[in-house]
Amino acid sequence: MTDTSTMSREAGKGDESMAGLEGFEKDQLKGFLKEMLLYRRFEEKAEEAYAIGKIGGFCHLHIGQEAVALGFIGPLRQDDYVITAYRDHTQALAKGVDPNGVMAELYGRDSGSARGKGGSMHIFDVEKGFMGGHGIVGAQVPLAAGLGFAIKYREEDRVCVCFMGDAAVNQGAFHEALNMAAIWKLPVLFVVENNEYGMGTAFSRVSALPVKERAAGLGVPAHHVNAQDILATWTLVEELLEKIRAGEGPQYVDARTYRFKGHSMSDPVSGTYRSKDEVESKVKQEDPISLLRDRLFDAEFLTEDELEEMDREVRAVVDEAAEFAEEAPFPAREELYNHVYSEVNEHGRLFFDGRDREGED
Amino acid sequence: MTDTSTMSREAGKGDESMAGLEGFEKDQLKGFLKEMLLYRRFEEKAEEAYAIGKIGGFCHLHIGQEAVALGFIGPLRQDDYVITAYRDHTQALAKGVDPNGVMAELYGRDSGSARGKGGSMHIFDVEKGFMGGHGIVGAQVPLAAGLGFAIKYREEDRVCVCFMGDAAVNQGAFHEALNMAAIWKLPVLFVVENNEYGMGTAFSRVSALPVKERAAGLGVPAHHVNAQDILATWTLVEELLEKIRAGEGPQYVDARTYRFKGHSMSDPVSGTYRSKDEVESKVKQEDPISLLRDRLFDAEFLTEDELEEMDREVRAVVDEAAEFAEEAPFPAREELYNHVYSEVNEHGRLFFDGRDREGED
Amino acid sequence: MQTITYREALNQALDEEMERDDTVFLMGEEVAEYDGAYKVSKGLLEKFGDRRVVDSPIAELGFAGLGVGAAMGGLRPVIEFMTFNFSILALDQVINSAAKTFYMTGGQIPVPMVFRGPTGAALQLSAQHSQACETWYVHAPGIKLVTPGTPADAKGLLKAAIRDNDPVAFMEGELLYNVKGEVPDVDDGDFVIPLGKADVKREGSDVSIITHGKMVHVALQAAKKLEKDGVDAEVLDLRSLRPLDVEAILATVHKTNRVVYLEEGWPYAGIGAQIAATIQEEAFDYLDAPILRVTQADVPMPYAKNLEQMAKPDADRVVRACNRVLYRNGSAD
Amino acid sequence: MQTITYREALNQALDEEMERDDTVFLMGEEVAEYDGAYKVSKGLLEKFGDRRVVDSPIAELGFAGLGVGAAMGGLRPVIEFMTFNFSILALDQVINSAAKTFYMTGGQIPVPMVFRGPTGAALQLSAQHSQACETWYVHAPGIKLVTPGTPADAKGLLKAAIRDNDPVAFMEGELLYNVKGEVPDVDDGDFVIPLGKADVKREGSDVSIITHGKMVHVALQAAKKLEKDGVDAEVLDLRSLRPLDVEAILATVHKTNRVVYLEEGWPYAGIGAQIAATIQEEAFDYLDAPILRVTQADVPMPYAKNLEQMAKPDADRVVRACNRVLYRNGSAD
Ligand SMILES: Cc1ncc(C[n+]2csc(CCOP(=O)(O)OP(=O)(O)O)c2C)c(N)n1
Ligand SMILES: Cc1ncc(C[n+]2csc(CCOP(=O)(O)OP(=O)(O)O)c2C)c(N)n1
Ligand SMILES: [Mg+2]
Ligand SMILES: [Mg+2]
Repeated sequence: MTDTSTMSREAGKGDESMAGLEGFEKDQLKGFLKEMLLYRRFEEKAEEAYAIGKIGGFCHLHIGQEAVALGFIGPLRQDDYVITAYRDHTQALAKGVDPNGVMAELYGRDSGSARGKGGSMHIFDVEKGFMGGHGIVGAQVPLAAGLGFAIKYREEDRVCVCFMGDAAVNQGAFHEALNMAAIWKLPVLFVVENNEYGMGTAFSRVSALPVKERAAGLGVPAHHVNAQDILATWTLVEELLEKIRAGEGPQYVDARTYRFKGHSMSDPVSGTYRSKDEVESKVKQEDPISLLRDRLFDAEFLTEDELEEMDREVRAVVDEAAEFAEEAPFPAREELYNHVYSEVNEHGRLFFDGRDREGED
Repeated sequence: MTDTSTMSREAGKGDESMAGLEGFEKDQLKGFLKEMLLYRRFEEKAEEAYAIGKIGGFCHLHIGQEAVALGFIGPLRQDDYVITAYRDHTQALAKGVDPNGVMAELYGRDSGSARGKGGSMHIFDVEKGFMGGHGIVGAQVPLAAGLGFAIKYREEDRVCVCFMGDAAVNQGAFHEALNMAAIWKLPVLFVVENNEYGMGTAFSRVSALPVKERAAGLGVPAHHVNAQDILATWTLVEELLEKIRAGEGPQYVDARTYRFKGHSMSDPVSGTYRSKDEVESKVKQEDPISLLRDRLFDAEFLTEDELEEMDREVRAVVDEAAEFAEEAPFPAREELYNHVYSEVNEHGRLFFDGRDREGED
Repeated sequence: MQTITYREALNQALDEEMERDDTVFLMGEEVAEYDGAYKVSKGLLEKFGDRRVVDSPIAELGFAGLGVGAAMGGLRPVIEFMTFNFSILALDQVINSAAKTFYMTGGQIPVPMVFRGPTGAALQLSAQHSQACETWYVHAPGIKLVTPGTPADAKGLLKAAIRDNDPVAFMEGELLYNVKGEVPDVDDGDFVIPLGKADVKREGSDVSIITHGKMVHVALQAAKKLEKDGVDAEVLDLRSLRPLDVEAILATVHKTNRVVYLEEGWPYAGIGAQIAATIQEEAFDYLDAPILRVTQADVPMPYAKNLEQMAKPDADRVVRACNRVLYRNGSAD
Repeated sequence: MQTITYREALNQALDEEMERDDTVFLMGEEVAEYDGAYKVSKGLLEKFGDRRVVDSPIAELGFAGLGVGAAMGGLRPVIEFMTFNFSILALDQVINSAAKTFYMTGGQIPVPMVFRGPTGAALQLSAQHSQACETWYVHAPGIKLVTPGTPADAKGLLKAAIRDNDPVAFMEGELLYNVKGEVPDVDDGDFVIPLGKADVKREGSDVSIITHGKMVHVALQAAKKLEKDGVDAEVLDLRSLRPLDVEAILATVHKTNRVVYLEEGWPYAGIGAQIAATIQEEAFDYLDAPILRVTQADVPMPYAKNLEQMAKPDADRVVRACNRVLYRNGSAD
C-alpha cells in the first residue's frame, strides 16, 4: 500500500513553485488531491479485499490513472453521462457514485450499485449518469454514441464522456461509432486512457500509428494530453466540454497515462511484458497524486499535516465502504430471475429452464 | 444497350492527341479497349438475361466502372489474388475467369464457376486466383488481409488486390483489417471503388471526410485516382504493385468512379437518390470506354472499322457465354448436400434435417 | 377492417407509434431518403423529418449499439436491419448490451427498443443472404423475439413491441411484404396484440402443425392439401417465440396428440428443437407419435433455382411429415 | 501414459501439429509474448517464432476473418479467442465466411481452420464473460464443433481438428485448464481422436446422463451420488456436437430408456433441446420418461457468488432430474 510520505517526491520538483497552478483556486487544488487520494485508497482497499477472497472474478484497478478519472469527470455536470470499460471503479467515484455502493458491488451484495449482479466490471448508477462498466472491449463506444444521440435528440446541452483503453481503438466498434458521432455531430467526448498496454500487448505492437492519429480518418478533432498532470487535463477538458456543449460535435483525446498495477489481479505488475525498471520509474516520476502533491507543497498550498489529515479522511471513507460492503446482505434467491425482463408476461413463458415447474427454486 | 457509335464522344476530345498515351503500346491500348468492351457487353447480356428471368436473385452490374476492373487487375500476375464484394462479374473476367463459367454461374447451372451454388454475388475461381464474390459489405476486407498473410507467410512476392465499395469503409471490418495489414506489412492493395453511393446513400452523407482520408488513422499509404481513366489507373497500379512486391506493405486507393446503372436490378437508374441529369452527364462525360476510345481515335490508333470489329468479337464471346449457360445442366439433386463438408464423417452425423432417414431426397 | 399489405401494416404501426410517442425513432440503412430498402418506412421521413427517421452508414454493430445506448438514455429506438442476415455483425451489441443490461444494472437501466427487418430466405439470394436468424436471437435470455406471419399480426405486434420495455427482435419476411390481409381500421382504436399469445390459424383435430412467421402460409397450404385427404390439421402460429405461449402449445397437443413443427431455419438447435423438447417434457403422455420437424435442408442456401427449391421447406414436405406422425400413407406429391 | 493437465494437453497438441505441418500457425490476443491469457500456448513463440505464433490486436472480427482468408489461401490457422464470449463479435466471419465458403464456391475452396478458446462460465465473471457459446456455433451447417472435457480428449481432438479440412470450433473450459488426467505419452505415437465419436465415460444401466465439455465432470459427480442411492447412471460424453454420434446416443437410450441432458448453457434452443428432439424422433418407443434438461438458469450470469451458484447447473440438480425420470424420490441435497 502506498504511503503518502513515501510516495515519490522526485517528479514535479523544481523552483517553478506556482507554475501551472494559475487559473485554479487553492481549495480546488487541494480538493483535487483529496479526491485522487480517495480513488487510490479505494483501489488499495479493493486489492486487499480481493486478496482475502471478499471480491471475486476479475478486478481491474485504476491505480496510476487517477488523474484521468478526475480530469475528465470532475468538470462535468451531474446530468452529463459517463461510460467506460471494465476498469471502472474510480470513474464511478468521480461521477459521484456512493463509495459504499461501489464497494458493495465488488463484494457482490444486494446493496451494491448494481444490486450485486454486475460486479467489478459493471458498476452502474443511472441517477448519477454513470452508465457502466462494460466488459467487451470497445463495446461501450457505440453505446456512448447512442447516449450522445439521445442528448441531441432531446436538444439538451449535456455531454457524454466515453472512456476506452488504448487497445480498444483497434476494434471495429470504435471506427463505426466515431464515424457516426462525426457525421451527426454527437455531443461525445471520446477519451482513450492510453496506458500503453492492452493486457500484455504494447500499443506499438498492434498499431502502426500513435493513439492520437486513430481518429484522423474519421473527422473527429483529436487532442493529446499528459493525463498524469491533472491540471493540464482539467484545463483541456473544460475547453472541449465548452465546444461540445456549443454543438460543435465530438472530440477525441489521447490521454497518456500509465497503469501501476497488473492488468487485473492475476497479472503480475511487471516482469513479463514490461520491465520492473519501467514500472518503477513510472511510479516514481509519473504518479499523478505525487505530482500534484509536490506542486502544492512547492506553492505552499499544502502542509504535511494537511496531507495526513486528508489521507485519514479518505481512508475513513474507504474503511466505511468496506465495512458497509461486509455487512451488506447477499442478494435474495428471488433475485436470480428478477430484472431479466422488466415485467412478467401475462400470456407466454419467458424462462425455459424448467425450474419453476420443479418447484425447487 | 449501348452502341459503340452512340457512346458519347464529348469527353477526351481535344488536340492533345497522344497526350497521356506515352508509356503504352498501341496494341496494348487497343487491348484495353477491347477488354473493357467485353465487360460492358457481358453486363449488358446479364441485364437482358435477368429481364427475361434467366438470372435470379440479386444482380449488381459493373457498367461504368470497367476501368476499375481492368486497371487494378490487368497489371496482375495470374498467381496474384483478387477478392471483391457482390458486384463481381467483370473483376472475374479481368482475372481471367472463363466468361462461360461466369455466365453459367449467373444462370445457376452446374457448369458455373461455382457449380451454380454461389450465383451472381459469389463468383469464384481458385485456379485464376479469383477469391470471390462476397455478400456481406466489408467482410472481404479481413479475408484479403488473410490472403496477404498467407502470401507473406510463404515468403512469396504475390499480391492480393481487395476491392470494396465506398460504403464498405464505414464497416468495422475495414478498420480492423487495414490496421492488421499495416502492422504486419501485408502485401494487399486495398481499392475503394468509389462510385459515390452505397445503394441510395451518397457517401458524403455517411462520412465526414472523403474516402481517401479513411486510411489516415491506420498507417496505410493512401492514393487517389480518377478510375474512369484506365491509363492513369493502370500507371498508378503498376507503381503500387512494385512497392508491395518489394515488401513495403499495404497500399490504399480511393478509386473515383461511377455506377451507370441502378444498385441492383430492382433499383432504378436515377430519380430517387440521384438525378437523371447527374447520371446522364456522368455517362456522357465519364464513360471509361468512350474516354479511351476517343483518345485512341484522336491518336489515330483506332479506326471506326476496327472498333466495330472489336465489338463484334466481344459480342460473340458474350453470346457464346449466354448460349453455354443456357445449355448447361442444372445441378443434380445430390449437389444439395455436396460441399457442405469436405468429407463424410465415419462416426457422427453431420446433417440434421432428417431427410436422409425419410428416404425421400 | 381494411385490406392492406404486410408492408403497409408495418408502416402504419411505425407511423402510429411515432405519432403517439416522440421518443420513438427509426434508424437503419436506407430507411429515410430511400423509404427503406423494402419500402416499409415509406413516407415516414417526409412526415417526421430526419431527426426521427435516420439513414445510417453501413455499420450494423455500430448503429445497433447506438440504438442500445439511445435506449439506455431514455429513447425508444427502432433499429432496422436491412435484413437480419447482416445483423450477425451486430450480435454482440444485441446480446451483450441490449439483452444483458437490465440485469447487469440490477434493474436500473431498461433497454426498450426494437430490432426489426426481414429474416429467412427470399428468392435465389444465395448462402449469405438467406438465413433465418431466430436461433441466434432467442437463445439468450433478456431479449424477446416476435415473428408475425400476417398483416394484422405485423401491425398489432409491432405496436406492442415498440411499447415493450425490453429489447425485442422483430423478424419479418421479405416474401411477406406484399401479402395482403385484413387489419382493423386505423380509427377502430388502438390495435395492439400482446406479446406471448399464440394464434390458432386453423382449427383441426387430427394433427397439429406448429409454426411461426412466414411458414404460417405454408402450414395453411399443407392443411388444405391434408383436408382433401381427409386429415383435419390444426395450425398453431406461435407469433412470438419469447415469450412463448406454452399453454397454447400444450392445448393443441392435448387435442391432437401429434405434432409437426415447421420452420424456415436450420434444424440443429432450431426453434423446432426447443418446441419438441418442451412438448415431450410437458406432455409426454399425450404424444401418440414423435414430434417431427420440417426445416430448411441442413445446408447453406444454394443459389441454383432447383437446389434452392429443394432446400426450402414446403407444403408437400409438411404433408408427408403429418402423414408420418399419423402413421398413414398419404398422397402428397 | 503421462499425467498432465488439460492445458498441457492442448499445448502438446498445438506443438506437435505445428511441428508436423508448417502451414499451421496460431494467432490471437496474447498468444505469443504472454504465452496465452491462460498459458495454453506456453513456449510456442520461443519454439516456433513470431511467424507462426502471432499476437493480434483486439479485433475479433478482423483476426477471425484474417484466419479464414489465410485458410482460403492454403494455410491451417488456429485462431484463439481469449474466450468465446468475445467471439460473438466475429460470428459473421465464422458463419458467413468460414462455414459457407466451401459450399458457395462449389467445393473449390476449403477452409481448414480451428477457432479455439474457453467457452462457458468460470468464477464470478458476470454476465458478459460467462456465456456458453455452443448454440451459436452449431446451428449453421458448414462448421464443426468439438467440446473436449478431459486432457486426453483435449489433445486427441485438437490434433484431429487441426487436421480436419473443414472449419472447426473447438471449445475448451477455463475451469478445465488445471484438470489433470492420463494422456498417451508423446512418443506413444500419433494420438488422434477422430471427430464424431462419443465416449461412454461411465457405464450404467438405469439412466443416461448425456453431456459435453466441462459438464462431464459434473455428470460423473452426479453418477457417484446416484450410485450411493442405488442408481446406476451411464454418462455419455458427446465430445463433438457436430459431427454428432447419434448412434451412441441411441445406444444408451436403448439401454436405459431414460435420459437427462446436462449442459452449461441456456436452455432455449440449446444443445439439450436438439438432443431431446432427436431422441424422441428416433427412439420414441424406447423412452420410459420424458428427457429432462439440466442447464444454466435462463438468466444472464449474475456476479454475486450465491446467485452464480444458483444459476449454474450442478450435480444435485442432475441427481434430482435423474430421480424424476426414474419416477423416484431421491435423496439428493
Ligand atoms: C472483445 C474483447 N476481447 C478481449 C477481451 C479480453 N480483454 C479484457 S481487457 C483487455 C485489454 C484491454 O486493454 P485496453 O483497452 O488498453 O484497456 P486497459 O486494460 O489498459 O485499461 C482484453 C484483451 C475483452 N474483454 N473483450
Ligand atoms: C453488412 C451488410 N449490410 C448491408 C448490406 C446490403 N447492401 C448490399 S450492397 C449495399 C451498398 C454497398 O455500397 P458500396 O459499398 O458503396 O458498394 P457499391 O454497391 O456501390 O458497389 C448494401 C447496403 C449487405 N450486403 N451487407
Ligand atoms: Mg491499455
Ligand atoms: Mg458505392
